[in-house]
Amino acid sequence: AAADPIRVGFLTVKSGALAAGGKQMEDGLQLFLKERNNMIAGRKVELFVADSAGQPAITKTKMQELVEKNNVQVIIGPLAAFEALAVDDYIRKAQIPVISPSAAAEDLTQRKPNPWFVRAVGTSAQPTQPFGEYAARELKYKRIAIIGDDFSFGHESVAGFQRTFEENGGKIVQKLWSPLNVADYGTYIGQINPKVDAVFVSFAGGNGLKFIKQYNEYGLKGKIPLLASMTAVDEGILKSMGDEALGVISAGWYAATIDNPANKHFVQGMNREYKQDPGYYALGAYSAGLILEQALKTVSGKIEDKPAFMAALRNVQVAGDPRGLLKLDALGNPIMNVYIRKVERKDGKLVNSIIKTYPDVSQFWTYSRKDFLAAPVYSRDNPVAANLEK
Amino acid sequence: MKRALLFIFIALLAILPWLAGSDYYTNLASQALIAALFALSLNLLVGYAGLTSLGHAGFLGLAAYSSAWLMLNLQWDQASAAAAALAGSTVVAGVFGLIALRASGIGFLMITLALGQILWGIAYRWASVTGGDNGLSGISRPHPFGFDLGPASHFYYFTLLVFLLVWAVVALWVRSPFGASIRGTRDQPRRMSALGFNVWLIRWITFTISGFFGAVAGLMYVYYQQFISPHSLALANSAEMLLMVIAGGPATLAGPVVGAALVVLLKNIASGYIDRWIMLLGFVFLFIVLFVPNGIVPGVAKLWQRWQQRRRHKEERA
Amino acid sequence: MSFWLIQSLNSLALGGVLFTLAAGFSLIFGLMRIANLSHGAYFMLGAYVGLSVITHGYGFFAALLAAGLAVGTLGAVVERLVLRRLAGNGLGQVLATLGIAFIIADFSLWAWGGDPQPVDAPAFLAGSTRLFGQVFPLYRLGVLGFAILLAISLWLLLDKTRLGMMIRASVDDMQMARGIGIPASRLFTIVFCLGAALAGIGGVIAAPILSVYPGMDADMLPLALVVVILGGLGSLAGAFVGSFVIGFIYSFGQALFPDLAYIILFLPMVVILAVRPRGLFGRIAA
Amino acid sequence: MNPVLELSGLSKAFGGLQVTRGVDLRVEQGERHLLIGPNGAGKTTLFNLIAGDFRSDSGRISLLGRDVTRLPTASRAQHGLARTYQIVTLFGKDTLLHNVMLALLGKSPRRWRHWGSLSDERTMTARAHAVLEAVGLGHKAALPLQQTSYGEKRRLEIAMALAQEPQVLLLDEPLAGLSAEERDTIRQLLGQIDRKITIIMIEHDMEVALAFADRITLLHYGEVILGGTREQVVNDPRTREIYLGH
Amino acid sequence: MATNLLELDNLNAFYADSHVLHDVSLALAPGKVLALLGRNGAGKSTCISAIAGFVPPRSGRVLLAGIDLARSTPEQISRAGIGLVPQGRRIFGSLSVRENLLVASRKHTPAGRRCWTCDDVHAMFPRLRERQHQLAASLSGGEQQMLAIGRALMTNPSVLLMDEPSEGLAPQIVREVGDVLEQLKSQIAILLVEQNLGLAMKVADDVVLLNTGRVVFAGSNADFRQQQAQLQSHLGIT
Ligand SMILES: Nc1ncnc2c1ncn2[C@@H]1O[C@H](COP(=O)(O)OP(=O)(O)OP(=O)(O)O)[C@@H](O)[C@H]1O
Ligand SMILES: Nc1ncnc2c1ncn2[C@@H]1O[C@H](COP(=O)(O)OP(=O)(O)OP(=O)(O)O)[C@@H](O)[C@H]1O
Ligand SMILES: [Mg+2]
Ligand SMILES: [Mg+2]
Repeated sequence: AAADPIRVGFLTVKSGALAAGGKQMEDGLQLFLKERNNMIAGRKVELFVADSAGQPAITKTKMQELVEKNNVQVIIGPLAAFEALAVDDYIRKAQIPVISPSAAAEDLTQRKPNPWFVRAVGTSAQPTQPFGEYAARELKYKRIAIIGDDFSFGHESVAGFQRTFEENGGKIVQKLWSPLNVADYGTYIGQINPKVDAVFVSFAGGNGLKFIKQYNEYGLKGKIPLLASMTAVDEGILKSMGDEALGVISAGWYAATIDNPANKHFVQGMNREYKQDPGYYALGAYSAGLILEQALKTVSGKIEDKPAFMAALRNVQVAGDPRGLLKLDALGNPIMNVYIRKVERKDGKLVNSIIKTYPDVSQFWTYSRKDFLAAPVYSRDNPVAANLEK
Repeated sequence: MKRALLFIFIALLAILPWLAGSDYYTNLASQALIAALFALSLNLLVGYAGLTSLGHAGFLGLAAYSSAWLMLNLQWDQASAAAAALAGSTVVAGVFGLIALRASGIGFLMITLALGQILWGIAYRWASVTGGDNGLSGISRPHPFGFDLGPASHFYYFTLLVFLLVWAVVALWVRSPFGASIRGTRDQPRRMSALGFNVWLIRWITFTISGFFGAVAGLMYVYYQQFISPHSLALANSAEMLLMVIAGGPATLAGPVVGAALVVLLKNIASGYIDRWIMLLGFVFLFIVLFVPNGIVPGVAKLWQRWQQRRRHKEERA
Repeated sequence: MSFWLIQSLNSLALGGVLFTLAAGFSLIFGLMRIANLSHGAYFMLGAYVGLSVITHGYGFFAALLAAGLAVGTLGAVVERLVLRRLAGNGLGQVLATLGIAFIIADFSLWAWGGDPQPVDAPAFLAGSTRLFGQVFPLYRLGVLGFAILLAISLWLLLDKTRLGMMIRASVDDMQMARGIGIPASRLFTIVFCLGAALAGIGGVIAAPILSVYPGMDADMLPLALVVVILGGLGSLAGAFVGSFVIGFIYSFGQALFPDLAYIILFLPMVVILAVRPRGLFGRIAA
Repeated sequence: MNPVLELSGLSKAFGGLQVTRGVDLRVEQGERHLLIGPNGAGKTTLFNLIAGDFRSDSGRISLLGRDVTRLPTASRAQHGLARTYQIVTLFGKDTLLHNVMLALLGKSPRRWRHWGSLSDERTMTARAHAVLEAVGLGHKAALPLQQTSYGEKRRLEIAMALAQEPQVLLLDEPLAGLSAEERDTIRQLLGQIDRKITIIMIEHDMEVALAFADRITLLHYGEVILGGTREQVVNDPRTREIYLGH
Repeated sequence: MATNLLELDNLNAFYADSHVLHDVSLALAPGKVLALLGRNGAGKSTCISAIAGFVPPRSGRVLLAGIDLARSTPEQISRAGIGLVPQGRRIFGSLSVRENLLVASRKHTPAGRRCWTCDDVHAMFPRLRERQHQLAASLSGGEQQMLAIGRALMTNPSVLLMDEPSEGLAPQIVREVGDVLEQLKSQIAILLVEQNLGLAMKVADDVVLLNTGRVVFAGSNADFRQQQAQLQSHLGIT
């Protein structure tokens, strides 16, 4: 009945190495609920929070707990791509609608789409595809060296960048992969080919912080410009960085500096409640809330009508998303603006200022969906880097 | 006494899905049994042979990845994939044994740790085969004799069957003359060779068999999760298996089972109620080691004995 | 040319970091035969304590002192209350020290949050210098210097005092050691406290390079183990040389064999231990 | 008669320290051979070389007509060699019976059996009880080793070696630390051992040892100084000078 | 009373519930050797352990120069001047021979006690000098025994407790140990537990005989010889 609360599961990470992102996600979602007084589409929300510790096996148990024990009707989560993949089968079997606030693995909405799964954030390569073009056409770089985290997110985001950069006449002359838990980037910085126009880095978590600091210490800052993936200079860690990050150019579907009323409201809220600018994770969770709200409004709050709710979810259009207009493509992935951003200091704090906007970018960029999906998924060696120099 | 306990325990396990009430608890029980399988297999090494291994999750990975890969990429059927995975993992265990048994004590621990890390690194890095950190998903559960393992209770009974089988085999094996010699090599390796035992060979066989049972557990793990990624092979996972054995009571048959149940339940249930559940787990381990330093099962058995003695004393006096 | 030079410098610096990490572990393991699996956690805790001291404006050296004191005290308490009762119970020690590692890791997450945090080098070592035409961070040279200093002081402490001897005697036979007048019980506490304090100080020293983040403990513990085992059990010299051997293997291995980056530490270790179970310099069979 | 044990040119060094120097030794079947020498002369080391605990640097060991120089310890035991240790090396947590059972199992192909139970091995259990009885420990068979006295442990050492029905038995100071009474027990025990078994013994208690030995070898700094019948060696001035000291 | 250096007064000691020493009393004067005899398991080692503080006595007093040490820790007892050569040697196996001696050595010793050095010990047991850099665990049994004696001397004791020092020693060395005891006894008092009756009788001034934890004889060497026939059963000689 409509009087019953809507039961929402939230699968996040509160312990272990990924807890920082989990906390930001929780902040974003809590802000969303607070702004609405815990009411969506006229119904109260009962939130069940579960901690997966960033371990796939626990993710699955927690998912089961949410579905089988807490009887949730929709789930927001999980955080990491491998967590989402670990519960992929279960989501299908349990037929539970899931809105992903963070997991960016390409295939989740490409070659292995899941009818019960939609995404509030983009794919790993969604922002780097325009970025590669930008680097070649606007920045006029010809030769670029790449360093990335040696895991799927790194591989995919680098692949997108490499593909469009080389298609626009650039050359990737060096590609280095550093292990996620690398003790020290000195080894990698020492290998950078000095005869490049720029270095593109793709890091997640705290690695961007470490790398950019050491890049400066080894005297490369100011000599070779640094381009970065969205997460390497995300607002979530930018707050911990110093001047060494100034001038880093990156591409992402969000920046706390986006100038629209919805985002101003969001950023103010985050600063009021949690004393920080939102970044990747907070935005993802907040936006997942918006998507849920929009879909519920479409079905007048009747989440119990699962087919109708799922249909509404997959056709959702959010006008008031902090990123601007947001809609989902047929595979459940957002079509949204991608922003080219530059780290600057404003009012004493580091921010990502927007220097260019690519409107309505899809996960397939300018390629045809059919051709895109026919090719194998982006990876460490795909597309092949044909211009490497040794 | 022991027999009665065992009987009650098995009876409880048999009716557990009815007691559980929801699939969630049945699934938890399946997970605890699978963890117990790992702990049982590791206990052969740690408890009976006195060789502390920090690489046991490697066998989980070997079995899980190879069966998953064979099914997903070569479209092998379940049974052949399982057989091949077990055979392959056992062979690798044999080879690892050759390397690791060059040392004993902390050296053995380090070599097994390193071997485990190497398997982890391969799983992580050889993405074309293993899917990298995204892992392999879409793995189906087998249909032994047409029995559908999809529903939670079905899978639970299947797991229980495998568990009881392995447990019985292990129980018989450690009682056997060979089992006696394994314990001998743990306590006095030098004397054992002087008595005519081939200490190295005994250890190697134990290592290989432990690897085999680890692979059995690995298969059950991947059937349950229907997913495998490098996280399952991580050092933390090997350490967790070791902690189960030590907390429950090494070189006992019940210890690893108790330890596994404890850790699985704490991890999955306590984490629903408190945020700082890892800290709680840490305190539970500390508590165990302080009050029953040889593990829960031996500790409780000792308390029980003492209590019995005291009762008898009282009766005598009365 | 410059590749070899810069990587050699990197290797040396990394070796320095590794020795500050491993020294305390080696001390405790070498003398007390306890494989202290909470060492990584002590290291991280030290780094966090240091971070707090620095953010409160007290400077790097105050941070070193505070971390040493705080973690050292914790070590002493742990030894008195827990490890003392587990003498000779190797498996019990594994359980206890891992349990403590869990507690510290989760406590740190609660107390300092999950964000990775940078730590600035002290002002006089900030910035870079030119070495043979290469820009190289000054702080790393500082760490190398510190490692050497640390090695010398530990060597003096253990060799010129009878501390090391007395501890080893106590480990061999605690009761007998007391019977010839060695205050074994107090010494154990002191050594464990010292080892823990070294871990805490090491954490602060390494923080400007590694930064502080949850999971640092789990990343660092295997490195400490690798260094100490490869260098040779119970040998401070082994730990020292082991640190630099690992530093070189790690730096050059990752650069020259990028495909093996994840296993570059463990492959040589397996080979070395399989051929020489007591490690490069070990006196005692592992 | 063929020697059951023959050492030729056996040498062993630890680091720079030459502990065994070109030892030649022949022991005939059934012989009671006593090995004497000052502390640190290399007697125990020689036992370790014969038993296979150490590998010799050079020289040859032949046991019952077979070259065992390169064989591992266990194979030598299978070949008919048994020993006791100078420092008690037993299974402390197990019962005396289990200790002996392990000794029996070591010589039985059943040690490779992965099923059944050791305690169900009736013949073996009976044998073990008999052996314990023979050394006067029958009534303590079920006692955990930790709860027995030093003298009992020493007797058990011998019992385990005897249980293996060796052809050559090496005894390293079986009497050390025993009170007069227990010495007597062990002396009688040794006297009862079947003459088919060859025994080599290291012992400093001359009273018992001399009565026991047929032939004696005197070691000094790892070298055989002198070997011969009991009378020859006892009466040799070098024995007095190096070993007895009077 | 004050003439006795070490005095046990109605000592009772237990292992858990089993009562091993029953009201044991004995007295040891400076410059004397007291032989403590008895068969295996009579409680000799327990008596030594009780004095050394390993097995704290449940009642009774252990007086060293009039000061009660019965409630002191082993390290306090050692520092008060009691040296120990334990049964089974118990040398520190992972230390070198030299370290075994150094680790026991004292810088500060109350006046009146002799200050032993490694050289003194080497002079007594030349074998130890030859082996000084070797790990003690790899010493031969007899060498370990010498080391245990040397180590005890390095603590500069005024009373030396020796638990079967001749075990495992070659006859020649046993004789030498006898000589050493004669030498030492002019400087310190010695409580000697021995199975080797010959050695004990050669050096002892007084004899105490234990049986199942009770003193069954206490008297001078001469008295003991006289009554030896009656005492045989307590010695385990049949
Ligand atoms: N592993 C080793 N390393 C170095 N030296 C050793 C080792 N083992 C034995 N030695 C030395 O070799 C010599 C011979 O030792 P061994 O134990 O054979 O003497 P032994 O004749 O049995 O003496 P005892 O009668 O005292 O038992 C001793 O001096 C000893 O110190
Ligand atoms: N740690 C112990 N725990 C329990 N009982 C013990 C312990 N040590 C010795 N005993 C018992 O105490 C009694 C006295 O033992 P103790 O070692 O003092 O005898 P001893 O006279 O030194 O004999 P020996 O000549 O064999 O050395 C024995 O009955 C022995 O079994
Ligand atoms: Mg010997
Ligand atoms: Mg005794």
